[in-house]
Amino acid sequence: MPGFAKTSASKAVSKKGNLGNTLHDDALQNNGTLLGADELVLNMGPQHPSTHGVLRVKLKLDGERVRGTECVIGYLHRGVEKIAENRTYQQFAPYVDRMDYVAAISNGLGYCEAVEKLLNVEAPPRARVIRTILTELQRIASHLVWLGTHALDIGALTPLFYCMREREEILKVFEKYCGARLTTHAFRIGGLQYESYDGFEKDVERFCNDFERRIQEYVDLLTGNSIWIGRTRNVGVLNAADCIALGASGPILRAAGVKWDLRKAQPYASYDQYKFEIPVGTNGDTYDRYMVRIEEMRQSRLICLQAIEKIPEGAIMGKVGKVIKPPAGEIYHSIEAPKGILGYYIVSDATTQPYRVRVRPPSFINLQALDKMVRGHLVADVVAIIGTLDIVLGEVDR
Amino acid sequence: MNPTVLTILHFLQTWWVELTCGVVIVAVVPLVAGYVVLLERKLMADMQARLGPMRVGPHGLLQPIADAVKLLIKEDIIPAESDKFIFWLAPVISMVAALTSMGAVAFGPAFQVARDINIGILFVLGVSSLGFLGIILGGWASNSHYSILGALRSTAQLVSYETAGGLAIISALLLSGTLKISAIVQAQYDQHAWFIFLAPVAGFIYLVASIAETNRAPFDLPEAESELVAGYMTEYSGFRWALYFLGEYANMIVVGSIATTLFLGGWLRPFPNVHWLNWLDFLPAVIIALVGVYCIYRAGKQPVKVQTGFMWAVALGCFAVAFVFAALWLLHLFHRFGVLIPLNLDFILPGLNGAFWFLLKVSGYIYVFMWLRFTLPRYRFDQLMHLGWYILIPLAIINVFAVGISMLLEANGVNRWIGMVLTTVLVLAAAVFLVRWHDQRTESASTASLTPDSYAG
Amino acid sequence: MLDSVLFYFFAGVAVIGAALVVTSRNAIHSAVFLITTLLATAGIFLQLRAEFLFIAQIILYVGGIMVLFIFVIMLVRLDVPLHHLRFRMKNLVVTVVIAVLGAEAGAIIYLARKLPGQGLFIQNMAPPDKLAPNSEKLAESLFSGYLLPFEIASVLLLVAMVGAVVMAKNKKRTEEES
Amino acid sequence: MADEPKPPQSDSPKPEKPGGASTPPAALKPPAAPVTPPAAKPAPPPPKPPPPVQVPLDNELTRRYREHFGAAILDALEDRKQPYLVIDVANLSEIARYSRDEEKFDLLEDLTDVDWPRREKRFDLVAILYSFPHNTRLRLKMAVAENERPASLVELWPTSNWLEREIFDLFGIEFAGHPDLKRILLPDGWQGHPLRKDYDILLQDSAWVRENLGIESGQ
Repeated sequence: MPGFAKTSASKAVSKKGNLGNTLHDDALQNNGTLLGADELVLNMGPQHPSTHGVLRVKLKLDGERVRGTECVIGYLHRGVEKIAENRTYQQFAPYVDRMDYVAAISNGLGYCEAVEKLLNVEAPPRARVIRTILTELQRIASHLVWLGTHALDIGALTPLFYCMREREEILKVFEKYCGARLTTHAFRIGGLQYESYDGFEKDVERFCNDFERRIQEYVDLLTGNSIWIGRTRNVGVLNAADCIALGASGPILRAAGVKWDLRKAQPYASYDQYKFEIPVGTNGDTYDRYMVRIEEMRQSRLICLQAIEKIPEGAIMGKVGKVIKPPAGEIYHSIEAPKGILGYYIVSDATTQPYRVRVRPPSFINLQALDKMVRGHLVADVVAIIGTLDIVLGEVDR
Repeated sequence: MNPTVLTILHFLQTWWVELTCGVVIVAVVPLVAGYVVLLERKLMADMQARLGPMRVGPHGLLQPIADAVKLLIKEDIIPAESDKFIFWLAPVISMVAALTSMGAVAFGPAFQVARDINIGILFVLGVSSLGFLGIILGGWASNSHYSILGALRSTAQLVSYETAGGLAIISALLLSGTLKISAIVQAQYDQHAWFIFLAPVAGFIYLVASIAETNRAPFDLPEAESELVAGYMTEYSGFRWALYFLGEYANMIVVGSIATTLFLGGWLRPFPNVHWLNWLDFLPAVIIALVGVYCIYRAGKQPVKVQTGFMWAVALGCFAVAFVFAALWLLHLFHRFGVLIPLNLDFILPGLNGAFWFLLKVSGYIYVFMWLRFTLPRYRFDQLMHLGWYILIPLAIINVFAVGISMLLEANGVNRWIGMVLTTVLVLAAAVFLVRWHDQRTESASTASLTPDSYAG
Repeated sequence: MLDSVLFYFFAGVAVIGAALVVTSRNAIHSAVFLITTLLATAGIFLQLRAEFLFIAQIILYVGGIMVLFIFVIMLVRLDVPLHHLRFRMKNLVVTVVIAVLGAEAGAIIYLARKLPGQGLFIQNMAPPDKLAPNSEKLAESLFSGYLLPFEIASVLLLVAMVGAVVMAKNKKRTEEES
Repeated sequence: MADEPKPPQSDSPKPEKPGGASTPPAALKPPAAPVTPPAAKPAPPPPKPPPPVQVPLDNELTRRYREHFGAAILDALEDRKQPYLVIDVANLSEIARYSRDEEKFDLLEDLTDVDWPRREKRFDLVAILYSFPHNTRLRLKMAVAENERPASLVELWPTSNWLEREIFDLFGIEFAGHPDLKRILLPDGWQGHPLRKDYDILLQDSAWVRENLGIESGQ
């Protein structure tokens, strides 16, 4: 008992600002009422389990309702665009893998094709088909990472491990192809460095055949689950007009009902040879984005299956010299990366090093829509919405 | 002999079961909680296509001990701006409340600390709900936004779901007509049915409410790691954190015990009144012996010698326990063949058997908790509140009436099962109506882009 | 002997807790001490074999009302306004209150001195284990002899609850309109 | 909005090829696209003459733009089959509004900048527009001097909010009318604009690093 008296006495003197104070002093000063509504500023991140990296979001809360946000980014800024100006064209290619590191192959494809356009050369057909297969596998892998982490954010623990199990199979194919799993540097300017290994088609086919069943597992776990629907329906709605105004692209745009995909609109690699659908949503909410991505995985699987049926024979490298020195000028080339429009704007001054490389990172621009999407929602929805944006901070910050 | 010693001996003679139970609760429950955690991790791993802890001991069997040691020697951090007295007190409250409430739980006909307490079930409920004081105070004392949000959520959740859970319990209490734990179990024996079959809706409501009260997924919002980092535990580390953690798992055991007592027939074996199924009484011994046999079977396959030895040790332990369980049966055999053993174990052995069934049911209940946790996503706070206030509480009230009506019908000569089915169907219809009505409500609310206040009610 | 030890322990805890409730500056600490006091009182109830009162004390006061108290204290900072609200004639008021309470206590002790087995010293206390369990009796008296007051009290509480809800709703509506 | 995907076609619109074979000499190129690199790297004479990569463009689209804005359209060119307009930065917001509303370039795909330090107006601001209905791209390119403040496009395309902040951060161009112009990738107190050509790759704000990170160098 004496301990009680002592602590309480010392506390009475030393206690200045416990949380209640800091919260309510403002309120007292502002409107002088005891029960006046206060705004609480909650700092999410940069170390937070569900900001998918070092994103920091300042949330202005009223209770648990979000009244406004501010994103603080740049914690992972490495100056990739500056580095590009000091490397040759080939030397810079591995750097692009480090931007969206869960979809490194897509980044590489965009960069290689942009430089090829700048050089006015084309990769040979065989190279383009192999590129397509690997890029589509990468799209599946990227969506799997998204699905697992998104479900984890919403509280479903198990899909993450199933997704990682399937992604592992894809990464094994990458590893067999080029020796790397994450930052692959699989493509070269002008084509490919490596021939596809023996049994490449078989590996891809086996994966694709298994994968249909696997997708069904996720669908069983999530799609019809009423908690999942409750957490994602009408959460983070972004309609088509807002998407376009905010530049949000990829699955976000398609979930809003815009049937637009660069693979169809302006085909690159060998996408014009394959039949596939563009899945679209109707409401543009988190659930639609989930459905669109699930369906995109199915379509990617179909593309892979069609592509491995006929990989043309021939060279895998186009006519590109050892020293790449594009004529002066500039090029903008964009592809449909798993996260949206990935664009490269390259200015050449007819030297071996690019004069300027600008990357249009889909994550960076999609992240801008966060504020619009979370206003009026609860803190729990912020987590769901960050997840549904599918951002990679390496790409946001570059 | 010294009169003081005599008094003490007399005291021990009368109270030894209670004292042993108390010591077991204080000393063993933390260990059991540790192993519940291990079991949860193993189950989770199994459902998620991986192995789980495998490093410490064979199949990670020593993992809980390693965890405890690690937590004990971890640096104890108290945030600078926190309220140190409350910060110190809060986890203790949580832990003490959970363990104290276990005192009135009957782990079998013989094992109970507060045996003849007349309000047993109320005691368990009331004292276990005190644990929330620890959560709220801890969240407040940490002086962190995440902690206080977790504490606020926790309080709101407690207030909402204790109401629903309490009303569900009332249904069972109506059927038993007593608050005394042993009498409740006896009532289920006398009425030839577990109360889950007489009041299935109440059982379900209690299941949901107890998940919410123990902050387990899909209602684990106070500590949702993707939103509030760790909720009220964010600033805690080391042994204080372990106290919270143990309190949480002890609470799971408590709610499992309440549900088992009220709805699953307590320590009664399945079909306790059917005499030709009496052989079920030997099942505990057989099951434990089979576990031992399996351990021996696996022992040969262990890669390391130590692990083989460990498996053998476990197997021998199992056999020893099985032998104790079988002793009653063996004693009867000996009696039949005229061998008289001067040991009166009639009191202990049914108790052991009962404890086996009781713990088996509690484990099953906790298994359901875990299963749901690995399968379902998490509710959002307003959805949680809506489920509690708009669906569960009205349903629980309706169910209390329905149980009363079915009892009235039975008193007036209607077959009990007919009355039960009729009222249950009515309650289910009410449930469907409530869910429909609520869905429409939220639909219109969300189209008006103004979702209702999450703390409403 | 054990009984008196327990009684003095509980009573001492209750008194010290109550003193700390009024002396501690921090509202949350006051609440914690109040909980201690209430628990000690509950212990005395249990010692008297009034097990229903004991559990009602724990469930209602400690588990319900105090949780709400702490909830409110956490949300609304009480220290600050209390400092402003310190009123001038407090010494006078405190003296009057203490005098009145002291007089009452003295009068009770004085009047009770003649009753058998009562007064300052407890004699002839009924042996605790002889008392019958009384939850059922409490229920019987509540639902038969005192049914009307019981129902009136519950209706009053219901009215209070509805009133609180209506007030909160009104405030919200005006906020939305403005 | 494009409801149906456009039939596959090449990356660029189908502009009429410039009728005359007369490719302009490189020297005639507008200042916006100097062929001589300002960096001190004298381009060695290539073995064969480089293909004519920048050619004047004269199609429906450019004619409409010229009609509307006259002198504000300084030039219309095509580089590797990708059209771009060189415009006067003073008319940026009108041209952008016209592009969005009349020509249906409804998506601002990217907004970026190129630094040419030797030029009088050292920055080339580049806006890449995409039209969903026509499935075409158009680049608007404008020269901006160091202290010039181009109009912000946030009103037209909210997406340019962060893009302009990034340009401000890395190049130091201030946009007039931007609601919240501050650094985005670098910390607020950072000195210098790293993507300018005179910002060496090894250069950094060592004072900031010392002060905030407590280390000598971040390299």
